Amino acid sequence: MKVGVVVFPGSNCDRDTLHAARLAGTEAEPLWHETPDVRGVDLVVLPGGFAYGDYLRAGVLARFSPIMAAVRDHAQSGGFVLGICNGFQVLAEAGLVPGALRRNSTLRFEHRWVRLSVERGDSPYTRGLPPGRTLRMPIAHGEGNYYLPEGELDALESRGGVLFRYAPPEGNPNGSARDIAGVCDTGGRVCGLMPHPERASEALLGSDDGMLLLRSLVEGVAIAGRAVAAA
Amino acid sequence: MSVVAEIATPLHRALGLTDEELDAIHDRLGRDPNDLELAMFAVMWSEHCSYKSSRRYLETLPTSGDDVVAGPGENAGVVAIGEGLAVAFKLESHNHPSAVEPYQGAATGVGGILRDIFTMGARPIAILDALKFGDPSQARSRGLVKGVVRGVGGYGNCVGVPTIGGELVFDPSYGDNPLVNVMAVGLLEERHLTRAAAPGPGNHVVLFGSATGRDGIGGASVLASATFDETSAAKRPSVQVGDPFAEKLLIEASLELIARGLVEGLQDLGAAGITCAVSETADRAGTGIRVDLDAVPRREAGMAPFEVMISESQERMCAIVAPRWLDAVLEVCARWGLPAAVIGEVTDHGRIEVVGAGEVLASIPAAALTSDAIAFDRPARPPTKTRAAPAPGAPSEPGEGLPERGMDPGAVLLALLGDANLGSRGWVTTQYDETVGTDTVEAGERAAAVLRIKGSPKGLVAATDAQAAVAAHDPWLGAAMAVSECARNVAITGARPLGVTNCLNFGDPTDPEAFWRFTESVRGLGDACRALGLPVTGGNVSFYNASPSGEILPTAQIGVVGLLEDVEQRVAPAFRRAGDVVVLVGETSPGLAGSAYAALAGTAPDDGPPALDLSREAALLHWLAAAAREGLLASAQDVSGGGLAVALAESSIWSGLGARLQVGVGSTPSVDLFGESPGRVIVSTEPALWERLAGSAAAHGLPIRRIGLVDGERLIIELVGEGATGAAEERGAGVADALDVAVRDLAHAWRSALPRALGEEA
Amino acid sequence: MSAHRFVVAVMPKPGILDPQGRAVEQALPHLEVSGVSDVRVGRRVELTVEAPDTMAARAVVERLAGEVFANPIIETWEVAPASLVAAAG
Amino acid sequence: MSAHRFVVAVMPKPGILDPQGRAVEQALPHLEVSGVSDVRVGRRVELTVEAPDTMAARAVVERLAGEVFANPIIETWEVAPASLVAAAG
Ligand SMILES: Nc1ncnc2c1ncn2[C@@H]1O[C@H](COP(=O)(O)OP(=O)(O)O)[C@@H](O)[C@H]1O
Ligand SMILES: [Mg+2]
Repeated sequence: MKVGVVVFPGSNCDRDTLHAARLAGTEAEPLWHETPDVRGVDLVVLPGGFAYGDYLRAGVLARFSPIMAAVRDHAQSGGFVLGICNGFQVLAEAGLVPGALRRNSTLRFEHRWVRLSVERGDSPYTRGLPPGRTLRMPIAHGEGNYYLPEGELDALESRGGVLFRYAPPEGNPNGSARDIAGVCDTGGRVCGLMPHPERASEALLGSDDGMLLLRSLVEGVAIAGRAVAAA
Repeated sequence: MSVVAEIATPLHRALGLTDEELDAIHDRLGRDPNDLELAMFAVMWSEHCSYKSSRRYLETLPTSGDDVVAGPGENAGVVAIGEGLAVAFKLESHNHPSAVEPYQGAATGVGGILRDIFTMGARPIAILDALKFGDPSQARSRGLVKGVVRGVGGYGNCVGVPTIGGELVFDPSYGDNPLVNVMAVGLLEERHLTRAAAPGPGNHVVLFGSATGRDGIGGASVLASATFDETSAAKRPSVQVGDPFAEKLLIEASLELIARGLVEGLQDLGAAGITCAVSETADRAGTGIRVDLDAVPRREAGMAPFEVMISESQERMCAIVAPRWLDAVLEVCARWGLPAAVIGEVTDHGRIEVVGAGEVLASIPAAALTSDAIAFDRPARPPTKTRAAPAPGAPSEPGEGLPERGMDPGAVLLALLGDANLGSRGWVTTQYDETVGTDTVEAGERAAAVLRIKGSPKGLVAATDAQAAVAAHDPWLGAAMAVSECARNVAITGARPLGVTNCLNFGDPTDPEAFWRFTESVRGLGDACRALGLPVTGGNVSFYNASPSGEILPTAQIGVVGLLEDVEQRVAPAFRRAGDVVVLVGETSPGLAGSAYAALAGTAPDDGPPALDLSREAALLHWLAAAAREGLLASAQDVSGGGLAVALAESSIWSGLGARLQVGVGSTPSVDLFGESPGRVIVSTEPALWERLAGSAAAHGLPIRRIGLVDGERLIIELVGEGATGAAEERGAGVADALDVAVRDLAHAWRSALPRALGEEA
Repeated sequence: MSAHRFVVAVMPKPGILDPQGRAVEQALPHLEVSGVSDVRVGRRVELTVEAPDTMAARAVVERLAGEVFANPIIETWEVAPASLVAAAG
Repeated sequence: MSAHRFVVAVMPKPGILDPQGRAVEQALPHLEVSGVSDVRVGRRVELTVEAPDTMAARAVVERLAGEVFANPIIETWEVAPASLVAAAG
């Protein structure tokens, strides 16, 4: 399976994400933000960092990079897109996943180890995860406070758009509506996630729960691929 | 030049140069300098750039070692770690700018030290911040703490370098003059080691990064050369604003230029801007440089030549480029969105020439600005009356900080854990990205920080420490103890310390007593490094750390980097298993002055700081590495701030495991429980390994004693021996016969300490 | 072509809690300030546009405001010629 | 007593680097807009003050602006009655 990790000016988790994607057994390559092409990868990852310094508003300036048109096409043609942290902010600004990420309610940058509950086991992102298992990984952001108007939140929930929530004992670190930590689009293949699975991909680093998630995704992509082939 | 010339006092004095220095400039030029030249000399001959008062003492430091690849004189020290890899590290201060504008001062401090690292060809992999502030209950201190911490995080988090350790110390002496010392660590392939030199006449001088504005005109270099006075707005520099986004692009572009071999030399722009960059690189290579002022990209119109030459605009780099690589270099910069321009050419006449509008505006021998800058032999005199205990900042009334003597030592322990100087640093560290880079194995709230190295079994360990409260009594001892404590903190992980960097924060060098504190500290630094076999690979000096309210404690900040051959074998300070044997290695010696206990309880007027046995410290370092290698250590914890009791409490808090212990106490039990005499560690091990552990310690000539077992959910320390009798209480020794506190309560006191001190319950 | 300077005011949507504004309100007692309420903290962007006329210039700014300077999910915005605003000061 | 609403415009001082404005300019080519220059990004604070009269209310705002909303070392600020500014929009 082929993974492309987009490098925006100011991305700073691109190399970490490439490393983790390779550990997960994929062929991973960087995608420069000015090349309007995702080079036929199966999964595009928008990594964490501070694209364009997060100036003005996190993710807003990166959204206009030439590669984003290609990412949009990739998504519309059923391709997989995962936005992690800053990548989630870019996806939200680009309207590829619903919602907005506002300043943390603490008004501080928060680096913490949190726990995620998996809200549905049947999405390509989660089907490989041990049922009932919470995932431990770090967050590191100043603007991760998920917002959507109440009505739209209900709609999001009822269509199963919520994949991950912050769970006890640490709980909700940033004031996100309904403890939401990760969402997907209506097709279920574009996912935005604030916590960093790539930073929890080796026991040596304190947790390899993130690798569970990445492996689950690799499996999900493979299954989807076979489905297409079969059709 | 009118801008400057308008000032009433003679120009050279307005620029911070003495008449003696003006004469020295005349000697070197063989003529009067013009205004532009004078401005260039003024910034280059500031303490900050010239080390004119400190150079002669720094030369006494041990700097050689088998693995040292680059030492003092380069932007950062570099030590080889095998497999063709090397580690670059350096500590630097940004004290005065942080006092003016805490957020930007701290942020640009981080930016500056990171540039020193990647200028060498190393990718920055860690930041450690050593911060010192005044009384945390004061509004001004709180504002500074919050601004500085946000600034360090705002910059480090954005560039994507994890902040994994540091220090946070409160002492009234730092109230108007906070210390912001930042250490950065980088990893490089030795073959990519790059020098900040300008070889090859005919090579281009390329300036890339941010455009040049009026930032910090008379900033760091001039500001740092005058005692900071809050009220004199006149001395306020046009504040430098940091742009971590630009820095991130600068890191990537610079490392690509180096990896592709496109540059002959690389130098960051810091204090004294272009003037410093061109004169240092030319002087190191024995060449000269002609600077074409009109080619420098500007952010503002109407800048005077001197403004362009000394501007301290952030996020700029200077590359020496062979003509055939120029296009490639410009392409790399363009791709990373960085403006770049050829602003000059390397020449063979050894001079720095500044050309504007076709005219030569300045022409100075490069050496005169750097290696041949003026140097002084300042008078140093020990204080006529050495300061008596209690330590500065300690209550003048003994006992004031604690309930009356004869009290329960458990209450003392809780008071110490709840103290702003000893409690959890979580309030700070949660504002720093500790895990970006996916190499962080241990972030330094508990002990030294540990990083793995991708593609290698090895690990890097880093720590920073100072012993200012001890230095207030004896600057030699304070500096030497800081080196030993820092090395010990690295060694308890099982790592072998590789080298030392330092940042020397002192008062006015023209005040003989203040200067004596400096010279004694350098002596202590050198003696300790020689005794421990550690080279000093770099550092920084910050003078004039005084304010109308007085001088700061003499603060020799020490940074140590160590190497773990196998990161999987690292040892952590938290207890591991119930049933493990708890062991004290080393001997407790008297002397409470300078301790956290003394700050709370005061000390006997005749008491002094504890003694330091450097040869035993050396033995301890070697033994820790050996014991870790042999797998004898389940945990290892350094005994320092708060003494034995606090060290044990931390091992319990971090593991949630209690312990049942017996500690022999002499005539002054507070010394045994809370004294901070160096050379001690607490380790735990499986009962089955105790014999071997004892044997290996003995073989290293180290006293070692079993003091109990890891067990239960309470920390119980039974006091035995002479001091443990009721008589001890009559003597006001300050203890009952046992300490018995639930680990939960210890943890609560420790966690709530800092938020409470800063008025941020919750 | 002529240069036109504009100001774009971006504010949190009414009804959306503004944590920054609330933080300011909470800090006020410490400053011995009373009678202050409904503090909202937003963004202010100033920019210059080269265009044949004000209409054309304004069109560019309106587009930037809606697409870049403000996030319609959480923010509202208002465009004004710089001069006027200056006058208001 | 009556309620007075004010707007405080906080902008980076002239000459002081504005990284935000610069990053926006850097991204503009991707937006296919041209002729935009000199982008400066600051803050806009709106607040209501209860006071006997406008004078008194304005005094409170001026103080808050200098002490809380703006950092005088790197920022300038301007206070205006909300109405006027709204009118300008
Ligand atoms: N206290 C010190 N101990 C050892 N080396 C020092 C010390 N202070 C300064 N140096 C060395 O002097 C040189 C100049 O320091 P500095 O001006 O801070 O460098 P830069 O301008 O690159 O930050 C550096 O190589 C630094 O390591
Ligand atoms: Mg340097």
